[in-house]
Amino acid sequence: MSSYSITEPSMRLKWIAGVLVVLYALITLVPLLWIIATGFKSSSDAIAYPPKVVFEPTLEGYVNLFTRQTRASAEQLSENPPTTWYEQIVHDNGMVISGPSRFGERFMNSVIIGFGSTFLSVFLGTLAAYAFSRYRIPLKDDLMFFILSTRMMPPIAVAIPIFLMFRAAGLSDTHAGMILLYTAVNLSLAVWLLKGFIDEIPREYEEAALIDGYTRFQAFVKVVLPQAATGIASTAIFCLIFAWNEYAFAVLLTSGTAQTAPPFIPTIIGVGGRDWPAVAAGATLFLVPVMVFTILLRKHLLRGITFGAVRK
Amino acid sequence: MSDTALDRVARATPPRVARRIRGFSDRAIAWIFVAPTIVLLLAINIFPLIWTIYLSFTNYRANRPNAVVEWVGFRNYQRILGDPEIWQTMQATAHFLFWTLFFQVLFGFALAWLINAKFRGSNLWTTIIVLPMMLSPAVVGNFWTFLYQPQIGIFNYAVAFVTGADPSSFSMIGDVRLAPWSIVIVDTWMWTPFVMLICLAGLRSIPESIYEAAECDRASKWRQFWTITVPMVLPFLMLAVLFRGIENFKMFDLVVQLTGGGPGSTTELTSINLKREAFEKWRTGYASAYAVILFVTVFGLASIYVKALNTVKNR
Amino acid sequence: MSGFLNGLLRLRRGPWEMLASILIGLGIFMLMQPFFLWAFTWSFIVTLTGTVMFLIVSHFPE
Amino acid sequence: MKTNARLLAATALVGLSTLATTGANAANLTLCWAAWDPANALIELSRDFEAQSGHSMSFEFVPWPNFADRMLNELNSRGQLCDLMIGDSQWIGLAAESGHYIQLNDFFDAEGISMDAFIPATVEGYSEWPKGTPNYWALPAFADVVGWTYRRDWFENPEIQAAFREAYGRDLDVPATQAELKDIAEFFQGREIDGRTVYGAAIYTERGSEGITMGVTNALYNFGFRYGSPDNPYDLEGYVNSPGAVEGLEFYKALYDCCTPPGSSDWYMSETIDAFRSGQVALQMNFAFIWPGVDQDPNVGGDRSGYFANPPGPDGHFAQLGGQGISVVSYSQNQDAALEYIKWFAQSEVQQRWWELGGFSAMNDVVLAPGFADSQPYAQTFLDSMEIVLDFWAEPTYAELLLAMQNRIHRYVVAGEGTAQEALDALVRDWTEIFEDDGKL
Repeated sequence: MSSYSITEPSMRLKWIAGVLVVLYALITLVPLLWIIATGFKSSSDAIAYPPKVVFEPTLEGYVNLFTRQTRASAEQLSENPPTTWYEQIVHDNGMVISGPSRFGERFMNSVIIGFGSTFLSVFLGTLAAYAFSRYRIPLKDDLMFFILSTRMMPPIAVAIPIFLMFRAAGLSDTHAGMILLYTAVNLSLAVWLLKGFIDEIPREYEEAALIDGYTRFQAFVKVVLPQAATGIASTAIFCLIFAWNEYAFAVLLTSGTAQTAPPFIPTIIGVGGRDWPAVAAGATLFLVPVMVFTILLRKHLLRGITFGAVRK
Repeated sequence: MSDTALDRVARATPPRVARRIRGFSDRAIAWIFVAPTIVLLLAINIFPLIWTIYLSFTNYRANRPNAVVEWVGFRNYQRILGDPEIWQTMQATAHFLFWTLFFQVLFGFALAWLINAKFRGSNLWTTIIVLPMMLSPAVVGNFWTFLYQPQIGIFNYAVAFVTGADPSSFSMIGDVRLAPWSIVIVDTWMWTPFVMLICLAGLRSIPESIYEAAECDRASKWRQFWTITVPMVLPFLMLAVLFRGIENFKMFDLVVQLTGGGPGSTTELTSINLKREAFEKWRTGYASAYAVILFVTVFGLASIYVKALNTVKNR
Repeated sequence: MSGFLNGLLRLRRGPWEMLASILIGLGIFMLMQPFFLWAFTWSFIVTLTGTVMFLIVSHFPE
Repeated sequence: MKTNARLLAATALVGLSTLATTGANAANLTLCWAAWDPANALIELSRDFEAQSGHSMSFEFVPWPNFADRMLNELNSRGQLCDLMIGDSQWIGLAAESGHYIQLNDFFDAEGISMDAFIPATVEGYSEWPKGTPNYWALPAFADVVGWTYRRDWFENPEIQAAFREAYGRDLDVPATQAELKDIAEFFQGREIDGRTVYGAAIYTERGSEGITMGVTNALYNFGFRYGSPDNPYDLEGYVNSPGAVEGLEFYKALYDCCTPPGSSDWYMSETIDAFRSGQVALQMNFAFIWPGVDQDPNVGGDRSGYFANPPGPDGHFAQLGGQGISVVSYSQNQDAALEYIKWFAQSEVQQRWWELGGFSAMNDVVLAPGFADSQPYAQTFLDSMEIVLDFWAEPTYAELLLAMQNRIHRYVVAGEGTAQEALDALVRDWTEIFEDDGKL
């Protein structure tokens, strides 16, 4: 094993490193691919024993995810012939569609709460980060620590008083309540990340703008914000991913109206036992956007996960 | 690079507001910018925290609105800190913490070191490796129960393929000895990339010139690794370990979906235990005391973490 | 070592922060160790002391 | 400024939507229940109500493992999501004492609904609090009880019968005692049938909610476990941990160790169904609600499956009560419409249709009608089982009592910690502490 070299690493080392890393990446991918594949299996293939790697793809899981079915008797089935391809799929399993499932609503809740809280936290975070970056604020370090520490708190511990507070204020199970809560949690990340981005913008630009007759506020809007645009965008994606993935608060503070997808997906069950293809279909629809975002974000990933401390 | 949208915002700001903003001193702007954040955090974090501290000295139950609330002093704290079962959940947490950190540092550092060899396509593969850590732990944890099923899950078949054992002969989640490892495996799968990314940043922050100087001094590669690479990456590693430590100390979503704390209470981590006390048994006062204990612990860890953060930042 | 003591006496930030960190670490170890119940019982006080100390001494001069 | 406007708009919208629902005459009722087969049948049944009353119905169904958690959370946060709640029988004490449900006595009197029209065990189990007093908080909605399903085609297979006779010296038949049940499970465990390895019994072992408690009690009751002494229900010592109870717990552990499919360490209703339907097991413990589904199943339905009540043990003959009553949530804005639904649901024609759709009616008119026992292959077993029901605590502290039991039992049965005596002694300590904290002791 040769170690770090001053010039380029040797070809042999590159080869070994490449093979090992690719091997690890492939192993890492298996569970993800299995989730996606299971979404396209029929329910009997999904719980086949031993597991099936080769199978005939079907959209049964997706149909089951978006509809609610009831088991029907033979007469009932013949009375209600299927008219669409998805009714056909359900029909072939001896069932009829009895209405839409709740998945669509839960997914929309995730979107509303995710985007709402992201917008708010990036908006407030940009203002605060600018102030922390440019002005002398008494107890600045303490405030920054205080802001970060709110992110570190165990969600279940925080959930106790939040639950009581929301109950008293009528905010339990509302979109507004969840947006406020996620905003508060995301603010710390937004402030820390954005402060780093704004710190990097040379002050000279603003000073030049001030000399040109801009006010401070105009200089902030017209000079700083455009410069920080990429930073703001990647911060927004990080906030969105957090709100998208959050589970503990969602499971404790929401139920019918404002429940997001993460607490909902594990509770998808079919008629009889658990409908794994539907769970996998829901998981796929839910995870894929984040995978896409991760690929878009790869340049800023490190910064996001270290609260802006490490800049690549 | 046009800033028309921002121009529009600036124009859309009513003149009266704009005039008032223009009139503000720097200090006023600073406070106006910071205030909403501070107010929101005070309302959603600090006020509830004070409430929790108050409740932790009472026997309040959130599901019994008609019961009398009594001041019980330190009794809740005494009960929790003398309870062998809570001590046991702490040990389960410790097992989880120690081994996840151990494997994540081991694999994370090794991977970072390998990726730093900059083979062709390393960027693509790095992105692929990073995927699991951005996903929803609850959704992923739920699906892993499926992967772990002895008859129908692929995990047992993969192990059987490598070791030759019968796939139905063991059950990762059902067996008392294996369950603590089942959660370690999933967490390691998810979070190794996190440690890897930070280590990679550490490796890349080492200036080439140091190695060149060492080469001139005829230091062996092995010696260079231990005297240059490791010490230079250490602050970064500290950061990663502290952050993962805090995260796994409060671990809830992944494990609750995976094992639900079972079998028995083998994988009942502290957060899961607290959730049972607070939201299933509804012993709100007692659970508040429990929460305060966790608060203080995390707060202590967080202060060390911020110190490490600043150290790395100033590099 | 004498530098450390000196720093403590002159209320310098570095050594005091170190001391507080050690207390926090000790408290967390006591909380999660599998050996003595009494250590678990007293862990909270130790962590609390360390945390409060950290909050105070981080305002000491460098 | 922009944010404020948005927030205002959001709150205004929320406000408007609540106004809209309360203002109109035709209400939109939300009924909360568990997500399972009977819930789908209820949707079908409720279409008639929608047509008759002009109200519209929405449904919020949560799977069993999350049901209590989610719904009690909803009630405790005084949520207005549910107008009607088909809550679990054991919640009744909590819901009555905390004011989550409205009391139905006056309504029943005014509408001429009599509790005598329902199976007595269900009235006591689902409606009354305190138990044994005529204070009603729910109308029995779904009668349910733990029973067993078995593979009749395997039991009637001559080769298997011969092998069983050779091994146990008696005919392979529906077990008459708990011990026979275990023999049968042991006999099937690991046996090769139709080229596949099959297992003995699928039983409840779930840890997170109530699974293992609902399973183990079927053994405990019949071996001599009692919740308390006849004069003082809170007198636990010697009843909860009686020698019979210890024996019953050991029996359940032995059954788990010898005769269940590998990996069945966290199984409740849906996992046991899966095991039975995929042909893995000969016997399945489950609530009666699954029987209509089993009967219609393409793999194991019809003549291939049979049903029997939980067999007696050395010291009693009981089965764990399941099932629920339907209540009106006191935080609901649509209480009048919700009461209308209950009035509609209490009619015997509706109850008859409920049974036909797969809902287990608790009404005497339905279950005592001539021909009921033959109406479905499982009807007689259902009637037999309802005769022997016993329920878990329904105290306001039920959740704590249940969690303590889940913990102690799962630790012993699945994790194999300690002895049965230690587990039950610890349970007595836990329960005593809970009752002391609650001021009952």
